[in-house]
Amino acid sequence: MPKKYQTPLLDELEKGPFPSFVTEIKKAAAKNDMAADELGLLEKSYKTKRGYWKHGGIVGVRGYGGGVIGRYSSLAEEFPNVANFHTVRINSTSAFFYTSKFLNEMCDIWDKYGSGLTNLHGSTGDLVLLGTNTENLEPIFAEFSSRGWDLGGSGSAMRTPSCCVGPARCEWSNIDTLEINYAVTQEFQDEMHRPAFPYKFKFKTAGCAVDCIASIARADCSIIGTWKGKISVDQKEVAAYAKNGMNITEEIVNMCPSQCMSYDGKELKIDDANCVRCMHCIAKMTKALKGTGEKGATILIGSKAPFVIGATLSHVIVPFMKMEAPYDELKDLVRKMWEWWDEHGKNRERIGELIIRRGMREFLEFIGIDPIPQHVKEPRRDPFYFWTEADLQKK
Amino acid sequence: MPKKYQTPLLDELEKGPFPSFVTEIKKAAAKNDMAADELGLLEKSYKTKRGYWKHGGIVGVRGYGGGVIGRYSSLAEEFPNVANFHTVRINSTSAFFYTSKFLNEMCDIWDKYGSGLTNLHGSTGDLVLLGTNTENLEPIFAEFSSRGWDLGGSGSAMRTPSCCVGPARCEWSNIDTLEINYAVTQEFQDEMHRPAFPYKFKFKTAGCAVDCIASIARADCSIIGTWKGKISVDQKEVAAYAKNGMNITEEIVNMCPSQCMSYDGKELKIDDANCVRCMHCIAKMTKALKGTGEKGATILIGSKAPFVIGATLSHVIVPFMKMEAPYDELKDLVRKMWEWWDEHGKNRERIGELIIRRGMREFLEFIGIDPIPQHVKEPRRDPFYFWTEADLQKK
Amino acid sequence: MALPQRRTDIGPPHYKDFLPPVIQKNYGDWKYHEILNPGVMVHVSNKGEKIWTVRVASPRLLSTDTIREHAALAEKYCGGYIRYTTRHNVEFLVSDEKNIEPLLKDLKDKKYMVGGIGPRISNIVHTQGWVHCHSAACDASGLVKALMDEFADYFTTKSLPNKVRLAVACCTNMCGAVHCSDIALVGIHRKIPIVETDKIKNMCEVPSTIAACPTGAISPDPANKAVKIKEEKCMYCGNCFSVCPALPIADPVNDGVAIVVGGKVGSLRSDPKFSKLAIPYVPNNPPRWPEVTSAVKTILEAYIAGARKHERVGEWVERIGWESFFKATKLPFTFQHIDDFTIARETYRNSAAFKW
Amino acid sequence: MALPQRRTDIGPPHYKDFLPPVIQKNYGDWKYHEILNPGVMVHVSNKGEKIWTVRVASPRLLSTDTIREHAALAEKYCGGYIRYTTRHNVEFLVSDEKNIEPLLKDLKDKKYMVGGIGPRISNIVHTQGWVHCHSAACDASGLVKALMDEFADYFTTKSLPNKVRLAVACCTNMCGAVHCSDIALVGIHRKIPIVETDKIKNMCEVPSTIAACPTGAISPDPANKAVKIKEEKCMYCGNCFSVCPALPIADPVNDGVAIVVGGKVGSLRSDPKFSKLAIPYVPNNPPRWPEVTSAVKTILEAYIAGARKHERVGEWVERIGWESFFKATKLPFTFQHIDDFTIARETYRNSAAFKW
Ligand code: SRM
Ligand code: SRM
Ligand code: SRM
Ligand code: SRM
Ligand code: SF4
Ligand code: SF4
Ligand code: SF4
Ligand code: SF4
Ligand code: SF4
Ligand code: SF4
Ligand code: SF4
Ligand code: SF4
Repeated sequence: MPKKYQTPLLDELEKGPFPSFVTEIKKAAAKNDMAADELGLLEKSYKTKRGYWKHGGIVGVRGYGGGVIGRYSSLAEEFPNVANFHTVRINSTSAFFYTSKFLNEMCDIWDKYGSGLTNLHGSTGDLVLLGTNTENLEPIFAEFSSRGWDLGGSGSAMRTPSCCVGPARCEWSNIDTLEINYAVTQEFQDEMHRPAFPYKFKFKTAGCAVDCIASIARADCSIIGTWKGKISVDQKEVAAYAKNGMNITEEIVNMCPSQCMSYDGKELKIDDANCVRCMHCIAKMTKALKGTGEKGATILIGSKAPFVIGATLSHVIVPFMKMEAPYDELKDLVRKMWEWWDEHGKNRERIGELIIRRGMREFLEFIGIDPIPQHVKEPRRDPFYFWTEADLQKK
Repeated sequence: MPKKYQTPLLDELEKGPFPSFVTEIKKAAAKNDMAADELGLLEKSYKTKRGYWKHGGIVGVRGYGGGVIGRYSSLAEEFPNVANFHTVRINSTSAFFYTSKFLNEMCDIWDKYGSGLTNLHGSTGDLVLLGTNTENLEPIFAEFSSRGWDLGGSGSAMRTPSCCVGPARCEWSNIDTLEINYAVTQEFQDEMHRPAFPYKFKFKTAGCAVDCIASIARADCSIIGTWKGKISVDQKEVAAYAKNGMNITEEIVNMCPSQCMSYDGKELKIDDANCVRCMHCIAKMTKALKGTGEKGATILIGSKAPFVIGATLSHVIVPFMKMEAPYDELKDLVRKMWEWWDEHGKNRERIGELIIRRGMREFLEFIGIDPIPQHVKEPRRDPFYFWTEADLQKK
Repeated sequence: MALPQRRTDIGPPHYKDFLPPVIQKNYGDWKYHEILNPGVMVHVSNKGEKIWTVRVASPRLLSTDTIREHAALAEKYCGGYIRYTTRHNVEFLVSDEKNIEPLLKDLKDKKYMVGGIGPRISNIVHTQGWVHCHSAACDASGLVKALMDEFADYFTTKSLPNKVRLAVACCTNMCGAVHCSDIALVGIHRKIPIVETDKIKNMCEVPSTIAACPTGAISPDPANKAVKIKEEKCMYCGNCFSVCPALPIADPVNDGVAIVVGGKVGSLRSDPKFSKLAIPYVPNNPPRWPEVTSAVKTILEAYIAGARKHERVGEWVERIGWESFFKATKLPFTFQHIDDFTIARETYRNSAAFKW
Repeated sequence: MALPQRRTDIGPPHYKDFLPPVIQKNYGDWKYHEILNPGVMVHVSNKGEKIWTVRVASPRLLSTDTIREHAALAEKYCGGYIRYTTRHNVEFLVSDEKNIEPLLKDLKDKKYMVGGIGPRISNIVHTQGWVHCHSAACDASGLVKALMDEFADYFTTKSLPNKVRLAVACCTNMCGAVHCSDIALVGIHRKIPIVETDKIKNMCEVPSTIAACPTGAISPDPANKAVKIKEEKCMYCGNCFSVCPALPIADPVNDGVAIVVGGKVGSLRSDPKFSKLAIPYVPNNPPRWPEVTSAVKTILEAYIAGARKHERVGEWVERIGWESFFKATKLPFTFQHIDDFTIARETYRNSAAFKW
């Protein structure tokens, strides 16, 4: 029988309509020593208003440099079952589809070797097994990998890529987000499991500019689907939206960022040449509008959290890339980028920070991309810029 | 008889409808040795595509540290009359009003002691006497100062302030730009004539947000008139504009940046609480609209040219200051700002650069101004900020 | 008991093995969707086939018991197929219309919270907090629970001008999309780290500790093979502690939560935006952080009152101006709001046009 | 001949002494104005009194002969009153309506160029150039003359969507409002300064020379009491030459003109804006810089074709997007256009929404 802790503070968080993480921990704690101590420790944090976790040492499975987050408690004596309490990152499936069969198997393994606590999912997108002891790591890995599952990334490595639900269940996807995600994961297994980069590298793939995977905010490489043709308009459906109470002028036409739509109460017209493909009109009138023509993706680079120079968003590098299996163009581009980053990146410097530090020109030249206005929101303001000898020769 | 140069290249610039500076130089050159050599030298520059002026040494008039820009030619032997060819900056009148009497007197003095060439005006706003020898500086100063005129600023000093025509001939001015300009000039004579700042300091005063003196782009202290009440609407005049062909919806209502106007074909309405006082509607419908209520100025600080960290625009420090003679509030504020700048500014560091380097908080605290949202376009994005002990005590 | 044979570098299984048959058949061929109610939507393919999605809130931190329950429900109503969303909700993928009502009833009986689809508050993207991270300045799960209880109606029934994306990160590493969320919380410190001089030489690498500091506050202390921190340059970000455990920064008295607003990631209507600081500090008050929930409520209500249909929080604020945001919410504006970090100058008000 | 008694620190005369009587009487009491034609406007006061302004182009560089002519005309038609504008035009201030036609006729006979009022091209704010400055990378007056000849019609007759403010600066010190003009030219270098090592110790202060460099390209050369320039870090701004004459940078072959566009200073409709780089380099081709005038013409014509009424150049460009600007003008986009200076990251395209 696991130890039972009094948790008056946490108990407060079992009240209310939203499902309670405390209830979850308690469920596990009822039969699992680690989960029980996790509960006790957490109650203590709630009382003292501070955490009791220490930096992780390097723990992991044989042959891999990542996939496990080492974690030790500073109250090992008081809570011995979480003295070491490491997280195992299982590489999730594309778009987080599962079968009941797999989930049950996963639970069996995890109940046996771990705390019985998980995150579905971590915010990078791993299936996170939350807390186990060092000695259980190899068994867990053997159980999962023998069933066809592998660890995700951690450390200065490629991280588990993730994507939106895309073509699996969304009418707007311009690319096969699930397959791209899978292909990238498989292609770069070595880069995932054996950290050799200056810092972490994340991929996220969204089927369109709605970006339901938040790729533009938190991926070193954001792949966002788009199209090159017109937006087809089904005027009958337009009329239906109007009839159902949509104020098309206010809700659609006036909100179009490029002001390229017009509506006279009857016909909705789009000046496609000036459309920036922002997705607003399509999202709000899904039955009436659709992007058509050639499909592909915009590749953006460099978003990340604030350290060290402030948060960044990804920025356009390739405005349009055809996305067809086996995605060689993408893979080659990525390898080129990594080559440059490996060469110049300082320890703990993300690729986006490196681009800011050394300038877009060096980066673009290295990866072999010509400058285009789409690379910038606006050209530079101050007339301070470099000329190479080659530039000077040009007429 | 001054020397006559062949100027085939410059002669090309006497053709065409716009008045020619070459013709001006030639007019002076016909009777003035300095102007003649200036012409010859300039032709040479046009031929060789480079200038021949050297850095100025320190020249000036007794007791003053500024007001004269020293200039020496590197071709002193070829063009001896411009071997030294200094510019004298005469402090112009507010809004550049003159009488024929003064202009004629000025020309007499300048023909006698200088090149006969001028700039009306320099881009800071001085009446620029363009080119004379070192020995003429004292006489020129005596002639002008005895007639009630003084030198303008140069070097690390307060520069000649300037202002828009304002109340003298513009219906939109909210403040007495000419009087403010005059008062500031008189108040800080010492700071103008005896450079003691880290670098230059410029004032420009505009009667409204139209900013016909470009103060927001090129003044360390920009004073811009505004109002606190409603915009009065003369509906009869609105109707007249409509009748005369103005598309009020497109030209006015849709272009209002805060979208606080409406027009139903009859009545133009303004939601004054949401008006940002941008001046667009007033400027385009001057007969119909007028800012009313309390008048005063917004004080903005810090614009300058690109060196060293890139060009800056002035930014709001005091959103509203009553502007009544003797302008003590303004003068006190300026003295406070200078005190801080004097203390912390590096050599050749403008006040705006210093604010960027040391942060707004220190600046605002020193000058005694509380933080307000109007100080920023948007609050900071990254959650990295300082807390003083006093901040921590606050509840 | 012998362990099975381990394999390496195999990556995850192919997703095809986990897609319901109707999705396999209509993959990439969806035509439109309809939101039937806050918890149910249907996607219709060009072939006319349909898949219904029933969305359920999840605390994300799940016990195996609960996951087994998800699996059982999926088996009963969805042919065993289930997915989790990018915001950690559960989606039951129903191929047979008949199963929807029974599923909903079952969910209701089991006290699941159904909703989150459409212009609502969906689940809160968040992080580990005191549950598992050494770096946390606050908990994450507790804040999420407190907020979602408060705003449950906006998940299950009520609608908003547009989606409102909430996020919580327990420290400025920001393991979430806090920096681009409509309203988000981030744990912060307000005192400089304690320099455990004696431990540094064994535990830390001095150059990388120095490089970790965004403000250059750290300098070497060669005599002790340690580092020094210049107090007036430190803004308590804790990044030095991330690389050097001998610089602990957690402080029960001064740690707390900052609230940022107005971010977004989609490119619809307006470019993706960073969140901006709304409230620099709210105290850590577990278990329910009442000051935090009430502040978020204030902001949310101002948004509801002020925004036009389809406007996200950031779009609303940019339309009315930040001065109006502070007026509408009655939040105090402090020195902390004024940027003094890397791009500070770009945030100054370079215009004579603003509201009183 | 004895000099008169000098006085110091008296400042300029009071402006009141220079205001025409009608202005003195109606000072601050103007009601509205009307633009009667491109060169004449009338201001009407609340008392119903009027002042007519006749505006005349000026090359700004004026000989005393010409100023005397201005004075004479002012005496004849304006009671001796005259002013110069903030953009260096001449304004004849006419109090008596009868004098307008004769004045205009006289101006015409004397070949003055009347105009510049309203949505037009007014005079070009500019600087010294080869006429007087040691720092110039091009001339200023010559460029102004060439441009204003080309665009004379837009001063005297034709109208534009709104005012188009042109400016010229002969080096990156930018003694004008180049950084906030609709279309502006700035002289630039493209080769690093020559380091005259021997002269530095006598002519220059090493620390301030090092501090002058925006990119940190300069380092001390203690052996020679001089400085060194790191070639790959220098972007030829010439600021080191401003403080150290022993670092000459002027180069007849590589110097030239950059063209920037889209700036403004007023707060009408949109916030004041910086000008942005349109063309990184056009060669110095005196006396008439045909490549420069033709490039400016291209930009101006694209603006005329594309802008809505009242839109300034920058407002037009921001509405259509910079990618459309480069398309509309057919100007090449180069590496020089991409910012790599202090705020570079803020200019990157952080959005999936743009035009092809
Ligand atoms: C588990 C997870 C939070 C969660 O509860 O979901 C997490 C947890 C940690 N993150 Fe993270 N990060 C997690 C997603 C993120 C994200 C979001 C994302 O990937 O979409 C970010 C922001 C995006 C980005 O990459 O910038 C993120 C930005 C960071 C950073 C800052 C990196 C930077 O360049 O600024 C650190 C600091 C570091 O790397 O030392 C960090 C470091 C950490 C560490 C390893 C703390 C540390 O320094 O040792 C945390 C371990 C917590 C623990 O004990 O379990 N984590 N981290 C997420 C990973 C789960 C997964 O694999 O699915
Ligand atoms: C004459 C004038 C240009 C003109 O043709 O109109 C001028 C001419 C010079 N300026 Fe200027 N500046 C002139 C207005 C400006 C302006 C515009 C303004 O004041 O509105 C600016 C931009 C605004 C600003 O202050 O930033 C300006 C920004 C500079 C700078 C850059 C300062 C900076 O902080 O970045 C320098 C460099 C310096 O100070 O060493 C400079 C330096 C110079 C020097 C003194 C060159 C030097 O380093 O020795 C030039 C002397 C030229 C000569 O030989 O005659 N000048 N200078 C203008 C002054 C006339 C007058 O007094 O009315
Ligand atoms: C005379 C002068 C003031 C002075 O003290 O000398 C002046 C005078 C007037 N300006 Fe101005 N502006 C003068 C420089 C400016 C400047 C500053 C500059 O160019 O460096 C600006 C700011 C430009 C900018 O934003 O970059 C300026 C932007 C305006 C505007 C705003 C245009 C817009 O919509 O963006 C107006 C309003 C309008 O035209 O509707 C205006 C309107 C006016 C009015 C109508 C004001 C009035 O009611 O009397 C005056 C006659 C207009 C005209 O010339 O079309 N004035 N005006 C300056 C004339 C310079 C010249 O010779 O052409
Ligand atoms: C299930 C999910 C994808 C997934 O792979 O898991 C998803 C699914 C859909 N999203 Fe999303 N979005 C999902 C995360 C996102 C995110 C990412 C995030 O929140 O981190 C965003 C970006 C938010 C942002 O910009 O900050 C996002 C912004 C949208 C929008 C844009 C809203 C707007 O106007 O700004 C739409 C369009 C709409 O609602 O009109 C949309 C529309 C949709 C549609 C209608 C797409 C479709 O045709 O199937 C889906 C159902 C909508 C709904 O839930 O209201 N989805 N959606 C994600 C659900 C998370 C959840 O559990 O609630
Ligand atoms: S990002 Fe686009 S394609 Fe992907 S789920 Fe969202 S709306 Fe659909
Ligand atoms: S996708 Fe966006 S830009 Fe294009 S027409 Fe629709 S709303 Fe306008
Ligand atoms: S700035 Fe305003 S007050 Fe001054 S002249 Fe221009 S429009 Fe008139
Ligand atoms: S002054 Fe500007 S903001 Fe105010 S109503 Fe007029 S156009 Fe709108
Ligand atoms: S945000 Fe900070 S405290 Fe929270 S999980 Fe990430 S690293 Fe840990
Ligand atoms: S807490 Fe942050 S600012 Fe302070 S010393 Fe550490 S890294 Fe530097
Ligand atoms: S812009 Fe440069 S070259 Fe021209 S006058 Fe100013 S300092 Fe001299
Ligand atoms: S020209 Fe400019 S960038 Fe080059 S060394 Fe001199 S100051 Fe530095």
